[in-house]
Formats: sequence, C-alpha cells, structure tokens
Amino acid sequence: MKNKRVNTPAEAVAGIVDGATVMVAGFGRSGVPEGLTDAICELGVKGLTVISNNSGTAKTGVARLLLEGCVEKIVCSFPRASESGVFKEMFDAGKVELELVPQGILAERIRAGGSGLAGFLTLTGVGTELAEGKQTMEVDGTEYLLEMGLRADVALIKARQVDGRGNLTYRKAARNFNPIMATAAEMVIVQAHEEVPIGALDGEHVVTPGIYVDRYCVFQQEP
Amino acid sequence: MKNKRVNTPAEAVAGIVDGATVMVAGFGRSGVPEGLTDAICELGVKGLTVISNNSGTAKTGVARLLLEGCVEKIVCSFPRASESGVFKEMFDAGKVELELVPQGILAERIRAGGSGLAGFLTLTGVGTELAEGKQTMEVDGTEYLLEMGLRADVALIKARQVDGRGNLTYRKAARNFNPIMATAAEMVIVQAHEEVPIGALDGEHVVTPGIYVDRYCVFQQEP
Amino acid sequence: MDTQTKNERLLTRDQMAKRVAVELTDGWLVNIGIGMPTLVLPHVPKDRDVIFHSENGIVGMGPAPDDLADNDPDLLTAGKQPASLIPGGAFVHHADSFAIVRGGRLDAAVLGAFQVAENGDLANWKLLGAKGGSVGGAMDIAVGAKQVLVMMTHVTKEGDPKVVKALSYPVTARHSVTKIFTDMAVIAVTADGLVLDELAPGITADEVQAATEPKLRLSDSLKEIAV
Amino acid sequence: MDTQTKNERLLTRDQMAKRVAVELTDGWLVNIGIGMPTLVLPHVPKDRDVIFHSENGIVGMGPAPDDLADNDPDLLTAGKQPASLIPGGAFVHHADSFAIVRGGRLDAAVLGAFQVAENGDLANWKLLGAKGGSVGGAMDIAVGAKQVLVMMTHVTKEGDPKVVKALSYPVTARHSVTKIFTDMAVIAVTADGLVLDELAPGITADEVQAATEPKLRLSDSLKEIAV
Repeated sequence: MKNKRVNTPAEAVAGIVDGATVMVAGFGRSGVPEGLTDAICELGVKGLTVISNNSGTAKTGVARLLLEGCVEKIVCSFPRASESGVFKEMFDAGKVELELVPQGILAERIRAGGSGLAGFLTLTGVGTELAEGKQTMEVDGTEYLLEMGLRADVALIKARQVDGRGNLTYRKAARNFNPIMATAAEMVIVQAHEEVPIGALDGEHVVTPGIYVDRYCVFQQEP
Repeated sequence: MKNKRVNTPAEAVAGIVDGATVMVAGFGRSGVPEGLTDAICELGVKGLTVISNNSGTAKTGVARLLLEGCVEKIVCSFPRASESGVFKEMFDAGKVELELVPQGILAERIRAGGSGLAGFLTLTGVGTELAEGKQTMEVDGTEYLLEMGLRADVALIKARQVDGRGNLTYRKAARNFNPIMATAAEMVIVQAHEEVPIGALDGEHVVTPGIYVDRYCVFQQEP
Repeated sequence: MDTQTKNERLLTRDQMAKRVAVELTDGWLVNIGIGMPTLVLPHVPKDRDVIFHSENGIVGMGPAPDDLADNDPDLLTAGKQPASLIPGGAFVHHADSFAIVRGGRLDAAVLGAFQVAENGDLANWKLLGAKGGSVGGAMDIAVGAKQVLVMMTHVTKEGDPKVVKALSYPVTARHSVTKIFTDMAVIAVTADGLVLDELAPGITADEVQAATEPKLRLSDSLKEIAV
Repeated sequence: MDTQTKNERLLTRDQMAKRVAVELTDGWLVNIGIGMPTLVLPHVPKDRDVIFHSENGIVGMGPAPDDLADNDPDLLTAGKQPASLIPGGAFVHHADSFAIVRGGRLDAAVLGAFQVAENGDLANWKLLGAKGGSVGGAMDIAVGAKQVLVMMTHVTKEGDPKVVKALSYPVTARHSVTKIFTDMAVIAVTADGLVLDELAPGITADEVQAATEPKLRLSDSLKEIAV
C-alpha cells in the first residue's frame, strides 16, 4: 500500500515551488491547517497564488504567508475583515493582488474544478461589478453568469481523523472548504489531529475518501 | 416544530397529481423506495415523468409504475438491462418515452438543479449522439457540452434512519442517488427504515439535512 | 422637529431585532447576516421553530453557549462569533451549504444594507470608492433566499436616506429585497413600489417619508411597531 | 489455418482477465465496467494495492463474499452483482462518485467494447440500429479515466474485426482508449497509430493483422502474453 504518512508539516509541504497555486482551507480560523501554512513560510517559497475564503486571522494562516512575502495573489471572498489587518495593509500598499469571488461561487468553482466540470451557470453576481469581464448566457429568458472551475497545484487540508489510506473526517464546522478543496488539487496535503487504524472509520462517515489524499501528517494545532 | 411524520406510504404520497415529474432514487434495486412507488401505483396517478437511473428490477419500483400505466416518460441512464423486461417491452411498443442521459450527467444535472445552477459545461458526451440538440461551448480551445439542471415536483427517497427533523442517513451503497434527489424537488418524500429521536444522529454523520425533507414515513421494505 | 427628540423616538438596535424576529415564521430556514442581524436570534419566540443556517456549513445554528468556557472554535457564526448546534442540527461542507442557499431552501435571510432601492436592488457589500472589498456570501444569499429582509438604520450617520430611488453604492443583487426594517419603520417592497407598513412608536409617516428618497404608499393597515 | 485450431489458441476470458489484472499498478484507483471486465478483480496480485471504484458510490470495492449468505443487497457492483467493502473503503453519493470519475482521479478503467478505432475512439454503449439504448456511466468513465483499457474478443461472432479504422457503431467517447486487450493480442493506441505489443501463445502477428482492420505496427519488444 502506498505510504502517505510523513512525520512533520515540513515534510508534508516539501516540494511546493515558487509560483504555485495553493488552496488553503478554513473559514475564519476554523479548519485552517496552520501547521502546513507555517511550514510553507519556513520553506520560504515565493509568488504563490493562494485560494482561500479569508485572508488570515491576525498573523496566522494566510496572514502569515502574506507577512512573510510568500504570496503574489489571493483569490478570496472576504479578505478585508476586522481580524485581517495584514492583508488590508499589504493590499492598500499594492503588495498583493486580489481576485474577489462571492463565497458560494468560490465554493462551487472549487467543487466544479474537482468534479471535472469546466464551468457552470449561476444567477449569483449577475448585474454586479463582479460580473465584469465574465461571459453571460441567456437560458429561457433569464441571464446567467458563466463561472469557471477552479483547480490548484496544492490543497492544504485540516482534518480531525485520518487513516492509513488517507480517509478523512472533520470537526464540526471546521469542515467548511476542506472536503471540496481536497478534490481540486494535483497534490493534496493533510494535517490531521489524530491517526486511526485502517478500518476504524465507518465507510459511511468518511467525508473525504483517501483516494484524494497524497500526503498527511499528524499535527495537533494550538487553538 | 413542523410535523413531517406520516403513518404510511399512502399518506406520504397523497397529493401527487397526474403529469407530475417524480424522481425515484436507487441504483438497481438498492436504495429504491418501493413502499412509496407501490403507494403511487395504488394512488393510480397517470402521465408521470419519472427520473431514475434504472427502469426497475423485474416488477418492482419503477417497473411496477410502468406496468400499472402511471408513466408517460422516463429520464434514465440504464433503462434496458436484463432485469428490466417491463421497460423493454413497453418502450418497444411505443408506450413510454425515453430521455437517455449518461449516468454521471444525470447525477450532476440533479445536483445542479438542487444547487440552484442553471447548467454546467462537461466533456462527457461530446461528439456522441447524446449531444444532438445540445448547446456546445468552446473554452480554451476545447469543446464542452452545456447540460442543464434538473428538478422535479417530487423526490422519492429511501433512507436508513430519520429523526423528527427529517435528518437522514443511508445504508451502504443504497445512498447512491438519494442524497442528491433529496435536494432537487419541490416535495421530498422519504421512506425510512427506522426513526430515531432528535439528537440521536451525530450532526457530522447526517447525510441529508432535515430541511430538505417534507414528509417521511417509517416503512420496512421486504428485501 | 428637534433632532434630539427624534433620536429618542428611533428604535434601538435591539428593538429592531425584536421586530425582525417576529417576522420569522414557524418552520422557516433562515440565514442571518453578519453585523446587526446577529441580534435577531435571541429574540425569536421560544414557541417558534425557526432553523438558522450559517453559510460556513451549519444547519440548525443555535445561540452562543451561556458559559464562555463552552465556546468552540469550530462552531462559529458567519461573523466568527461563538455559536452552538441545536439538537438535530447538521454540518455540511461549503459547496453543500451554498447549494442550500442558491437551491431555494432559505425561507428568508436577514441582511444589513448600505442602501435599498425602491425596486428591491440591494447594496450591502462595498462602500463607495472602496478598493477591493469583501463580498462574502452576500450575493449568493441575496439571490437565493425567498425573502430578503433588510435590517438597517433608516438614514446614514450624515442623515442621508438609505432607501433610495436608485443605488449609488455597488449592487449586491438586483430586485432582491422584500422587506425593510429600520429604526423608523417597516417598509414592504412590492411590484407597485414601496409600501409603509409600520411605524416606530412616536414616528410619523411624514417623518419617514422625509427620510426616504422614493415615494412611499401608506398601507391600508398602517400600524405601530410593537416594541 | 483451421478455425477449430485457432479457437483453441485464443485466450479464454479468464486468461484475458489475468493479463488485464497485471496491467493494474500498485496504488491505482480503477473502475471496472460491467460484463467481462468484472472477471479481472480476483486476478489482481495479492501484493498489489489496487483500489476499485464502483460508480454506484463505492470507493474500495472488494470481491463478492465467500459465503453467499453474506451477500448484501446494498453492496453491489455496477453490474448489480455481490461485492464487499475493503477495510478503509468509503461510500459516496452518485454525484460525488462521478466527480471522482470526471475529476481525473481514476488511474484506469477496464471497459468492454463493441469496437475500438485506431485513433482510440470507443464504441461500447449501443448496438447498430438499436432503439433507445442503455448508456450507464460509460461516457463519463471513458472521458474521465486516465487510461481506458478495453477488454474484448478480437473479432465479432461473425468474424468481423472489432479493432477498426473508423467506428460504425455509435461512439461512446472520442480518442479515449489507451490499450486493447483481446483473446489474440495486446495492442497499444499511440499517437502514431496502433502498436502490437503482445501475442497470445501460438498466435502470430500475421493472424492478428488479418483479424484487424487498421495497420498494426510491431512493437520493438513484441512478446508473448504470460498465461
């Protein structure tokens, strides 16, 4: 059986290169794999495009990636929040590029990318400034926006449990973007709170089948 | 709290009218809510459009609906199977109309319908006779088919467990089309193997949130 | 009219929240936006089963735990405040969460706003001239919810009307708002224009009209907001 | 050549299945089509971790239980035959199952076929002139799998080639087949046309060419199929 387990977040993120597109799961600080984002900072890669719902809380997660100069562009639904001073300062100084995407569309574009769909038609955003430059299509007299699937080189995932096959469960609402990002990247890297033996997870309770997971490490993140 | 529980399959399907579009979950005979399809036969409605992966095994499920003359059209991926003699005979005699849809596209169209998406772009079916009459779109030099979301008036669902809020779990691969059909109809009717108290299902193990369910009955189907 | 006196007659945020809560019907699934709308949740009458949806994947969100020590970092509102899960609640991932939103399952959403136009156009995501902006789930929710209930002060801090003929702020969703709850009034958005349904105690219809850009029709059953 | 003699030299279905099984690499996720391909599963070498996907939502499908009494009606192959779940297997719903297929996660699919064209076009869902037809997951799987391995007899019952210059049967997916396993040979579909890689024991390259419509190139490492 393929060994997907590595010992540390550093080993887990090894090989991520400058300029890579990286999905970082989480909503606010819940479900953000900070062990992995910290390890990327220590790896010192540059020019990343980060796909993430938020831009990081205080100096954690994506905010630390920004602070350490790893990020060129962020694809995000809610980058400017009271807890996201790092992004605000860097964006206002022109040090990071932003692609703003409505939250449900961001989720759906990721799911489409993971599902092998080129794009989908939605009412969300029609007639708004976020529709600018996007293709529209009329169906039965109603105008829809065409939104495109989104994939990444790497997805960084925070799980509650993992088994040796890479099957994952999540904790409460820390699930958020994790299961969909785990379907939409060439390399899926997981930070799991605990490892359980193969067969310990009920096949009906697995949220992300292990076939999506390339590497995992066990890492207990500080709250 | 809204009372979603009714006592019998007959009560559960009451009000389904002639000409309705009805999703019937299941793959082969697994996950087919036969208590509900039988009750519809007894209700004696006519002219239904049935959306179902198969056309019924022997004389059960959709096959019984066909036999009893309830069905005008079937939207289906695998109607002609060795176990589906009823459909074959009726189709060859011109007594039922067929819209053939690739299985993954059928699932995805239902999911799109349930997710409020008008349609999506896919490679499946490009250049085949099932693409005839469908709109195509070129993205980055590749040709995609536009497939449209699919919704129904009624979805018939077979669950393993239900609670008073309508939260559902499924049994093994009987899950199949059930969770997606439960999102894509105006009236979602469930036949559950057992009822459990509210709070007995772990919120992380619920597959279909109860907000999707309009009515349920407890019915133990003969294997 | 003396301004001081008028301000005293305006509804407090909590009184507004209480009025919005009354609007939420038994059995409804409701999304509560960040900011002022979060005040609504504790005011829902106990005998009503209103189910709250939070876009971060909570179906059946309950109030913050009584004891701060019970706060769970993985159980937060969309505004990242402490929350709970009601018995029979469930967790879904983000794409499934917005499938609920866009799929037409939200009976209502309670949202804040910068402006509402008389045709129901909503502006609530971006200030005038702002760079970037944070859209969050606002566009999906405003398009998806069957009823979009806006909760806001009637005028800006500068005294400008927020109920306007046409938006000057960037639009969130066209033709989406169904009812407006302010510190002065409750106004319905109808196919025939805006209808003044209710007045805060001590506020007159003329005062509301003066603070509102488009023309208001008076409801045949115009009444006072119960506070 | 005497037909009786030739038939005796053709691989049995089980021998074909064994050869296909060898192709499945350690760590692969593989979808197995209905019909002849289902024979492949028991032949996978025990030291190889090949994970089987079944489109009805099984990730990690195992063989039928040894004891018929253990058959579970909710644990079936795509062809509705008894199956099992391996330890660490999981169930997903149908949309998620095909998300795996179209999302590029299938390392290979083993499918039956009526015809394969020299450019890799696949026909396996509908007979000539059939009314209606049953497509199942064939189109999604043929488009989505990284490698499409076709397993079929080399010729029809009437002796007509099934490896053809251009399909006469309705197409399932264009340019999709990567390798063809028949009772006579193993043929790779390459950008430069068909390459004869392996021969059944006792079958000659000339015999294969005679039973094949397009021109075959001989592999530099042409060898005998291990049976």
